[in-house]
Amino acid sequence: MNAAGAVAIRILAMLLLLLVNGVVLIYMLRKVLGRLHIRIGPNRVGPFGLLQTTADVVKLLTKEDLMPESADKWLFWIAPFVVFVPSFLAYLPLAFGPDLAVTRLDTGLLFLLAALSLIPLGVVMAGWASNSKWSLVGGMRAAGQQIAYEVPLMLAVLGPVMMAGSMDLSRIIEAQKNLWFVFPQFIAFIIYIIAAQADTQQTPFDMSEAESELITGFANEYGGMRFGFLFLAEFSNMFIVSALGVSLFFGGWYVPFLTENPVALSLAPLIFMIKTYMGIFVMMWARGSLPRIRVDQLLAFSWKALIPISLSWVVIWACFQRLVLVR
Amino acid sequence: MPASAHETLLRDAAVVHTSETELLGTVVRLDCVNVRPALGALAAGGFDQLVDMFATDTGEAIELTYHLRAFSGFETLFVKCTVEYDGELVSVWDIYPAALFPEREAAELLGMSLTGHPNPKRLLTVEGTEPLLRKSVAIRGAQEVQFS
Amino acid sequence: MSDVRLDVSRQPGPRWVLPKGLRRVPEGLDELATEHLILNMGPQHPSTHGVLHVLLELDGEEVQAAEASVGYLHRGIEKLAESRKYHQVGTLLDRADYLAGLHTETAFALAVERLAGIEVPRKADWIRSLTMELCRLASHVVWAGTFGMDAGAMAPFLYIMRDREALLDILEAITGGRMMFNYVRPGGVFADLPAGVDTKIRAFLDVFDTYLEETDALLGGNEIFQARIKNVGVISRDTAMAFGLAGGTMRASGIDFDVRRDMPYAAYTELDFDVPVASGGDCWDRYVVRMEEMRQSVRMIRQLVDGMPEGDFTAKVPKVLRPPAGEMYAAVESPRGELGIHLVSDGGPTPYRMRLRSPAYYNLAITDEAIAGSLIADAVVIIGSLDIVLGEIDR
Amino acid sequence: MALDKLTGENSMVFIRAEQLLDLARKNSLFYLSFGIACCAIEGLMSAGGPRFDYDRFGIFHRGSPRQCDVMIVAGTVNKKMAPVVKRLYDQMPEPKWVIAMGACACTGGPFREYPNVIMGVDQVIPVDIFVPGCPPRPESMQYAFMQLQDKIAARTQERIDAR
Repeated sequence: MNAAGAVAIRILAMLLLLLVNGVVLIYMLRKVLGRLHIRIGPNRVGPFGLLQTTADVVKLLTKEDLMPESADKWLFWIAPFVVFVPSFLAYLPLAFGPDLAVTRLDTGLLFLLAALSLIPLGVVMAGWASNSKWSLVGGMRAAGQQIAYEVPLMLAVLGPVMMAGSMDLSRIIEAQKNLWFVFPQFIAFIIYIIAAQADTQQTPFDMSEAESELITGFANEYGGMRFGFLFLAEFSNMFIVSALGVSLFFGGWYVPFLTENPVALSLAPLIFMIKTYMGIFVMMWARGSLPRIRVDQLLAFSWKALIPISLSWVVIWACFQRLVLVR
Repeated sequence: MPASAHETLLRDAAVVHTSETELLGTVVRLDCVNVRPALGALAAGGFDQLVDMFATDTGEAIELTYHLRAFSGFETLFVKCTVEYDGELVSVWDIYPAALFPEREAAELLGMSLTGHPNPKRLLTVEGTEPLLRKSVAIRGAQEVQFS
Repeated sequence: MSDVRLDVSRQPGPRWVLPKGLRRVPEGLDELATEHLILNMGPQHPSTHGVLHVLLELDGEEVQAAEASVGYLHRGIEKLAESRKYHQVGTLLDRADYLAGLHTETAFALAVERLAGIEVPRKADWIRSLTMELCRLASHVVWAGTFGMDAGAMAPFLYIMRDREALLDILEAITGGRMMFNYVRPGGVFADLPAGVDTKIRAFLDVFDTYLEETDALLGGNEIFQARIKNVGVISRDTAMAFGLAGGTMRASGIDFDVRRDMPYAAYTELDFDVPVASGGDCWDRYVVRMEEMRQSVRMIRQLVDGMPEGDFTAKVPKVLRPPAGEMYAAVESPRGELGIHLVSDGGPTPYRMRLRSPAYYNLAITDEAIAGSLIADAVVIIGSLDIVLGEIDR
Repeated sequence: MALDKLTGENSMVFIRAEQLLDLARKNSLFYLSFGIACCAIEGLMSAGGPRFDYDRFGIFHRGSPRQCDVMIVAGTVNKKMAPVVKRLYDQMPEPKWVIAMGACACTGGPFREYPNVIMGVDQVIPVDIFVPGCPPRPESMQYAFMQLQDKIAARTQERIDAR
């Protein structure tokens, strides 16, 4: 098989992973929220309600495709894809195993962050194109929030990058063979959690969606499968944030004390996925219990607390590494 | 606050009124042109709160009731005045802002014109609704309900 | 933010001129031609607690002016009461304040009894107080849950729904209905307490104590929630007084008034309870006051169950009541505040005029004062903190 | 056999496919979180709460009418509200269903005599399921949703029978 074919298969596999992930995560969210809220969650459609999300997706696909008359047609049409495609692109450099990634980029991390930063563009487009005031407020919030949290996110990932000496995600994971970066880089990890969730509009930072304030925010005028895409992108972002966190701080596919074990290594993708899903569970937990922060508090927190802390952490760690570790 | 404090207040403000004690409590009756000076004097004299304001169709005219309360001693006072049908309801919102909503409601549901109010729109119903609380406006009868 | 706080004495400020906002261009910025955004919040909005419609004038995210528009649920309770016999009015009143129907019923029953001179047996008074306090709990937990939901917290809402179901079970055992009770009639109550309900209530209260603290910890113990509601929507004492606020909203602004204590009715003279009062007047104070009210309710329910007297549950009342001509005002402390019934009788079998003084109606009038100057997110929280029920606002 | 029974909308393949899609539709009914009056507490809040839990059936609430399949009219509709209800209904994408919950939405209920109240929401928008009660208990709403599911499933069955 030629190289192009291999790449195509890999990309298709990744697309499949994204879709399956979305379906599974929505089911998981409803079940986890159900348990957190002393309910049961879906259990009627298929065994244990497993087919619930499938039914949802099929239903959304067959809904009427509405476009508001006064909407900016072209932008309205393209916005869900502008949200969805970067989210898919961000899957590409993820390393699921020692040699298992769609593409192994030397600057994989940079590519991933660049892709992530495109998502709010689509959100702003959706908000603007809908010609609804609620959507517009949602879109504008997304823009402001993204500008504020892009910087701490970049600075937070610098710590692991400095330790690994590479921006290749596989290398970063390999560098954590003996020590997960979460221990030396604990401050960076905390900053990462907050910044990454805020950057991808996850609860409790889902300012652009804010159900109790803006109804569904930027997605207000979207119905049918366009809404499905926006929804899917949200869950795919959740996966990316968690997967990136696992790669940067929790040793990727490595299990502690079993780093050389061939069985553990052969199960690398599985371990990676389990860790990622544990991260997602924590995010859902927060989603189920925390109130939402107010938008001005959110921005103030970034500019006044998060950026100074992350900046000084980078300086401190750089000095420490240069002067103490690498002599 | 002594029980007859309102008498003193109203006399000082030179408001013509009659005051009597009924089952309801102390009721002050006055002319509708005197409502603003009377309420102004009462508000300045310690009747802190307008508990309620509403209108009743008596069959001949519309009776406005202002229910006042003084929190020192929990003194209650009912100020009543009569307005003609389609008459003029003079707003007292600058004396008691609490009257902002009930005045709009009274004006639309009993068919009065509201003057001196900063936002004299309808409150509860849409344009063109008849004054529903008037006795002359009938509710739907059994026939109408049954066969609609 | 600080200029929002009202320095209101008796003199009307420019802020009170409704709808002073809703002007398109802010003064002094003509050459920039910036426009204010007029946003319709409601009638279909998850956080307006029904069908409230608030017109927001926005400058960016900051609310410049707000105008509450009601009437989407106006269904003529006052008018229809004029064609109902005295025993039938309760049916309508249940649907006025649908979260706490018993309070509205009791207010009407009190007005009729005082007008007709009916002596109510002591046990009926106690049963009324007991059911009303249970009903207050059921209403307050919904408020706590929806308030949390306004701030974005989902979990407390579902937790309080569990407690509410338990409360409704008890109320259903006593009255026969989950929400529309029609239980308190002029002269007493409709039926005696069922056997064994006291053990049921005691068992519930024991669990509810922990549940209440849990809800309080989830909401009030959460730093995000505190940051959201502290110093938001400040209503000064004078403003509260001038706008005729009621209940928890009024007590949070420092006015120490509770109908149960100051104009006693039912069994409240014989009960031992405190009236929580705060002075700040912000959303946090309203939260604290209502949470404390729930604890006091629990305390009262314990006393009521323990000291339930023996005797008749209703006085002898004719089938068709004809109170003498006259007027009467009776008030109860509903979960939202002073709920009064002003009854005008002409001696006939139906009321001549019935006026429902609804507390949420007056609380809602403060919207513009409290919201102007805050953010959209605050506006949602402030409306939530006022604890409005559209049924009794529109009547 | 006429040609239109083999191809086009009345062909067996088409109807069977539609049947499959209806299976998905009936199991994923998103309702508009739009409570008008008292019924909203029972039909939307209690029924979505821990004891009754709509989510088990795949019934979930959405705030925006664009993403909804079912509209529960939970309460009295008056003349001021009717245009809003109509507009919200129009904003929902097809296929859509309406449940009139409670006596007020069915007929005007206890308030039907008041001239400002509309006697039943069916005078404004088409209604699929009427739920009596004032207010109906959450169990009745669950039953209403089951009836709605049956109704959705019956559509294709009727077409098969009509062939």
